[in-house]
Amino acid sequence: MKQEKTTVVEHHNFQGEYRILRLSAPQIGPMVKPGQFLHLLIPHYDRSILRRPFSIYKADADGVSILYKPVGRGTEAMRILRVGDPVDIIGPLGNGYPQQAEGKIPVLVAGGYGNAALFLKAKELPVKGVAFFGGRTAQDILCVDEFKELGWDVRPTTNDGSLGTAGLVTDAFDPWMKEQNIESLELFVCGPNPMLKAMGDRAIERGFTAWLSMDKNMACGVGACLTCVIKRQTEQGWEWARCCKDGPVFESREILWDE
Amino acid sequence: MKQEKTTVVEHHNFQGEYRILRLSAPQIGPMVKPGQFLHLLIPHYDRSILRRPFSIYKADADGVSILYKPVGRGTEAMRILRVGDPVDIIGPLGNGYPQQAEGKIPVLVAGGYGNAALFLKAKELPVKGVAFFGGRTAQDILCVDEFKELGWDVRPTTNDGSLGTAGLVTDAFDPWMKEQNIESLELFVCGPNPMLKAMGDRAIERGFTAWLSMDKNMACGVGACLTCVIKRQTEQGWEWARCCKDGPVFESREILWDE
Amino acid sequence: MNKPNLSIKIGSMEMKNPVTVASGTFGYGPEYADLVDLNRLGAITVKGICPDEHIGNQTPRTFETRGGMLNAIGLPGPGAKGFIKKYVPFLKQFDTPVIVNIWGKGMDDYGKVVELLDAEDTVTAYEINLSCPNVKEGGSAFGTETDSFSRVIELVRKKTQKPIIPKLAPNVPNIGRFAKAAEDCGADAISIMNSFPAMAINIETLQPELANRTGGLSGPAIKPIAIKLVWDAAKATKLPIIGMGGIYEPEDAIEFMIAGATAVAVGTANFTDPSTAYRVIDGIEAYARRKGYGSVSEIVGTVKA
Amino acid sequence: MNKPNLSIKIGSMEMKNPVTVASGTFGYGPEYADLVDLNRLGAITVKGICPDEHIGNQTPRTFETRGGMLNAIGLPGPGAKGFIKKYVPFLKQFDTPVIVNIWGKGMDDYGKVVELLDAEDTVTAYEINLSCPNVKEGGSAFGTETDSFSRVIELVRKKTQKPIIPKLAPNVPNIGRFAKAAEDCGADAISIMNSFPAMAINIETLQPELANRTGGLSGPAIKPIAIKLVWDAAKATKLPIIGMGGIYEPEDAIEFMIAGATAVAVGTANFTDPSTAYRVIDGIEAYARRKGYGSVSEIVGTVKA
Ligand SMILES: Cc1cc2nc3c(=O)[nH]c(=O)nc-3n(C[C@H](O)[C@H](O)[C@H](O)COP(=O)(O)OP(=O)(O)OC[C@H]3O[C@@H](n4cnc5c(N)ncnc54)[C@H](O)[C@@H]3O)c2cc1C
Ligand SMILES: Cc1cc2nc3c(=O)[nH]c(=O)nc-3n(C[C@H](O)[C@H](O)[C@H](O)COP(=O)(O)OP(=O)(O)OC[C@H]3O[C@@H](n4cnc5c(N)ncnc54)[C@H](O)[C@@H]3O)c2cc1C
Ligand SMILES: Cc1cc2nc3c(=O)[nH]c(=O)nc-3n(C[C@H](O)[C@H](O)[C@H](O)COP(=O)(O)O)c2cc1C
Ligand SMILES: Cc1cc2nc3c(=O)[nH]c(=O)nc-3n(C[C@H](O)[C@H](O)[C@H](O)COP(=O)(O)O)c2cc1C
Ligand code: FES
Ligand code: FES
Repeated sequence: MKQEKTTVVEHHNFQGEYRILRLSAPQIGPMVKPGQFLHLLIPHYDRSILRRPFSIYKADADGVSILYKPVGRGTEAMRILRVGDPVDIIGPLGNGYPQQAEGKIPVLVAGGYGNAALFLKAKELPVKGVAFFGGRTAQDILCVDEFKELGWDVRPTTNDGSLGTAGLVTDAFDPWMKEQNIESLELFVCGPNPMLKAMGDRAIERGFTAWLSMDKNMACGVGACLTCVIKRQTEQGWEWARCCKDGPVFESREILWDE
Repeated sequence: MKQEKTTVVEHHNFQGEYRILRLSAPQIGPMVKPGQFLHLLIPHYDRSILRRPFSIYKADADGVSILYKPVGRGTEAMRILRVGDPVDIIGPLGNGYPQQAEGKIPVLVAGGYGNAALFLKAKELPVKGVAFFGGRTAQDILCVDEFKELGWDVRPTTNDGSLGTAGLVTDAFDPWMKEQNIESLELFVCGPNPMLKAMGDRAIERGFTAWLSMDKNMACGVGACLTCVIKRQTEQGWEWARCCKDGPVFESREILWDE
Repeated sequence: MNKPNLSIKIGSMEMKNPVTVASGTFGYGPEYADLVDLNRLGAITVKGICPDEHIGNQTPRTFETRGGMLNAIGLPGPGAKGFIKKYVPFLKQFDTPVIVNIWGKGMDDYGKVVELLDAEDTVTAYEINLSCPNVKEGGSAFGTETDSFSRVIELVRKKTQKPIIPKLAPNVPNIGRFAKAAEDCGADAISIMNSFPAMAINIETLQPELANRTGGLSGPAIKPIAIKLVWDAAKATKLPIIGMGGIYEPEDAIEFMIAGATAVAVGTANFTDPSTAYRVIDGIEAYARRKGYGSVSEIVGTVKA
Repeated sequence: MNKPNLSIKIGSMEMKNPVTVASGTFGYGPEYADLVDLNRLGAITVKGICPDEHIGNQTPRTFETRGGMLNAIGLPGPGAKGFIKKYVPFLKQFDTPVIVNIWGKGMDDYGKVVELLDAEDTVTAYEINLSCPNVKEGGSAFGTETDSFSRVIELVRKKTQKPIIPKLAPNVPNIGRFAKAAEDCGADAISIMNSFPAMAINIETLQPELANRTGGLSGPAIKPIAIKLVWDAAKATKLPIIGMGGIYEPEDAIEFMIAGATAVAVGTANFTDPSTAYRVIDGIEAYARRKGYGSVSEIVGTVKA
């Protein structure tokens, strides 16, 4: 974990409402593991108190990239960042996805920025399996060609049917799942909460492994403030686990979902 | 007085540390009288609570220009304004300089942004007299050529002697004053407080008229909050006068200087 | 959909919409009249008035802070008679109730100023300033002890039939007690909150940034404090509450109403953007319409807490 | 010019510089250790500890506001024994005093937690949290009434020889009274201020933004309030004050010291920029040097007011 006071290298529209932001990060870049995130502050335009967490989409020796969608004050302020503008990042943060277990068949399931969050994992995994990507429209499904190039069998679903199966990710996943050797599946999931829960439920029910990247609002990002806690099952009941430090990736069985 | 939510038309270095900012202002532009000011807010980058006052340097049917120097948080934030960026202005504000009295000989005395504040008056005055401009170095004396072009006899003074007389404005003004028909002089002054006071004292002592544009921190800019008050002499003693509404221009005899 | 009913009542005072301006941030009316149509406001609240002319504090009187500002104006003003002479003729022109914010150097002044003003029809209601952080006598001292707080309200109650609206001090651990006391003493509503006692020091001159040394903090910085105070007070009293403290956007005003405020006041935001009151009025209406409310008063106290 | 002496003393606790971190914003030490060298801090103040393990509040626990943030973490923690087991071995490694922030669900808990911790050499001092706005029992209730406030301090005083530092509640009209009471009860210093009781409501869901409904406001928004409280308290007591509330820049910390704080704590700013404490330490040193002071303690209380 490092803090870098750095600058914007690239910033433009990516697809739909998503934008790509590349930052110089000679210290953080080389340390990144798939599934980790950055905690970002715009010292210049925005006068936010809190950083904002973003999954690391790409990382190399010189820098890191994120894909983000403007949804509120902080991300709107990011919109006007220009090349050379100062940015302050802490990273890489979180545990990231674990190494794939021996003999398992990897499956990716993602929605929204989850596609970006899974990209490094998709690249790293030695075996390329099937990738289920969900979104509202074709515009919301990111990086399909990139995943295909890596050798993934991409199965998109869109609510409006503008790409792939019409419906939710589960509408594509469920029929496919039935034909598999269930126990050998190992899911890497990143997306909105209902998607995480749907996949987690199936994992528990059917007996496969599912690594879920949890999205919780954060303050410190390093485990100090106890903002981002979720309930983790223990033998006695549950305990708080910090998404920023103990996660964001948890195995489906660890999570006690609140009603 | 109007409020215009408008945009930046031009913004660049002017001279020394001063920058020129031109704003579209089809409502305010045509209303401007010399010596009035704008109250400016940057809604975008800066998250200031209070507007900042700036003298109107130029004004026409389409817009207004100001000359400003970054000295603090607000003016530093202005630095990054780009063409097309949103700006919110209220203006024209204040009383401005009065019409010249019959038969008087106009004299301009200015320092810093005072040169900009006097420019419209210098243009409007039917008779062009002498203009005393003071600054630390040649860099700090703005718009000399422009005033010359209008027909003013510009007499610069600089602390370091890099332009005109070495010393303070008074070092050029005092010897000159001795040779004049004192009562016929009418001074239009805008500059730092010590300059205003020096000219005011001479006006009272020697019996000429001096219009002083007072610089006081402001909040509302329209006379509502009573932040910007100075003591104005009355028959019974003094009363508060608001620089933003009752000023910023006062005749030297009106002002009760605090020790 | 139908236009929701925007009007509300504070005691006998009818406001065409729930939005007024906060005392001291809008002068006496004429100052912003070029920019704001006073007929569009729910009410005009003028700067604090005491019986006699008052000089206020020395300068500097305001200072900008992060997300807020400090003020220690010190309640300069023309006094009751001066107000009647200088500003009532102007204020008469509008079809908008006028809330006069009153204060006193001592207990008696509160009665006196009402006596001097009460015959004026233009004066619709009184906001009793029991919480100015910037005057030595009166103000805050009355607002942080329930005894003197109650006595002032009782005194004013005796002098007028018009609505009286004590303005509560924010620097107390239990605002509910004051809200209840106001109700018990016959107030028609309460205002929450005044600016919060605060200070800034210039580290080069070692001098406070305000001539008065301390001042009152206002603006967006204090909004979360004000929301809590309104919520607390609303649980303690049935009186309508005029909520204020950092209202900049319609959403802020709506938040106050949801917390329990019947009306709201736009204060410091007038300095930042004089069109704030318009935006707030329109935004409250749009919200009520979107929620399918017949009246904006349906927003009041809807917090699920 | 000579390097000014940076060290200060809080009771018997020696700090190599006047800068600590605010309880709850820096975890128990290890969390920021990758980014901040704990040996450079004047002291490490850890998150609030009560005798037993505590679960704290539900989520959401924090919410960003203009110039500040709300928190209602609710003091989750491992309890005294858990703290000793999990964190003391780590904290031992550093040459930096450790201030343990303690709290209790009832009066007795304050004594109990000290009993459990006092044998640990690593525990240098206690900050007594009498002002947490986010727990139902204890916390704030003790901090806004002088009686219970005094009793807690007296109780803790009996249990330990180590410095005890009551942390005062900001939502009182007269903090001087609490400062004086702390002194009278044998405290070694006081901390000012805890986060301020506040609230935010989501206008779409009508639900408070925090699961706990209300929370504490911290960050730059409250700095002017904190400066005033420190200034007021410094006039009422000779005890050293640890000042905090919105310190983001060295200038902020210096302002607290000029107002009367002997030491300062960096809180919310750790979240924004973990290098804040470094910048603050360096900035205080540079200021003292520029002013020609032999020691940073010469800054303390220099306000001309
Ligand atoms: C580990 C992690 C990784 C993330 N990676 C990415 C990424 O790669 N790309 C991306 O675009 N976003 C990502 N996010 C979400 C991103 O952090 C939020 O969109 C951002 O914080 C919103 O900030 P804001 O100021 O614009 O919105 P705010 O003004 O804070 O909020 C605007 C709206 O967004 C909601 N919101 C705020 N924060 C979150 C959140 N964390 N999750 C869900 N809703 C939220 C609010 O409830 C509100 O409705 C990630 C979040 C986490 C926790
Ligand atoms: C009627 C009027 C006309 C003005 N015209 C111009 C102009 O044409 N061009 C121009 O560059 N400036 C002008 N000023 C000054 C300008 O308003 C200030 O420089 C500006 O407000 C500073 O804002 P800031 O946020 O950058 O500084 P702040 O952070 O507010 O202050 C930075 C420093 O500047 C000082 N300062 C702040 N405001 C003033 C002020 N009003 N006068 C003197 N010192 C101040 C502060 O004490 C501090 O030392 C005018 C001021 C007035 C009252
Ligand atoms: C410059 C200024 C002057 C004020 N004068 C008064 C006053 O005369 N009487 C009063 O009761 N409140 C006065 N206040 C307090 C406001 O009415 C209001 O309660 C407070 O500013 C909080 O609202 P805001 O954050 O929207 O400004 C004043 C506030 C400011 C900023
Ligand atoms: C997330 C968070 C958790 C906190 N936890 C504690 C705590 O456990 N004990 C305590 O005394 N104060 C706690 N505080 C209050 C801070 O220590 C500090 O008093 C307050 O935040 C003001 O300082 P700041 O504005 O610099 O943050 C907490 C504050 C925050 C923001
Ligand atoms: S965000 Fe602070 S503990 Fe996770
Ligand atoms: S700035 Fe408000 S009265 Fe002049």
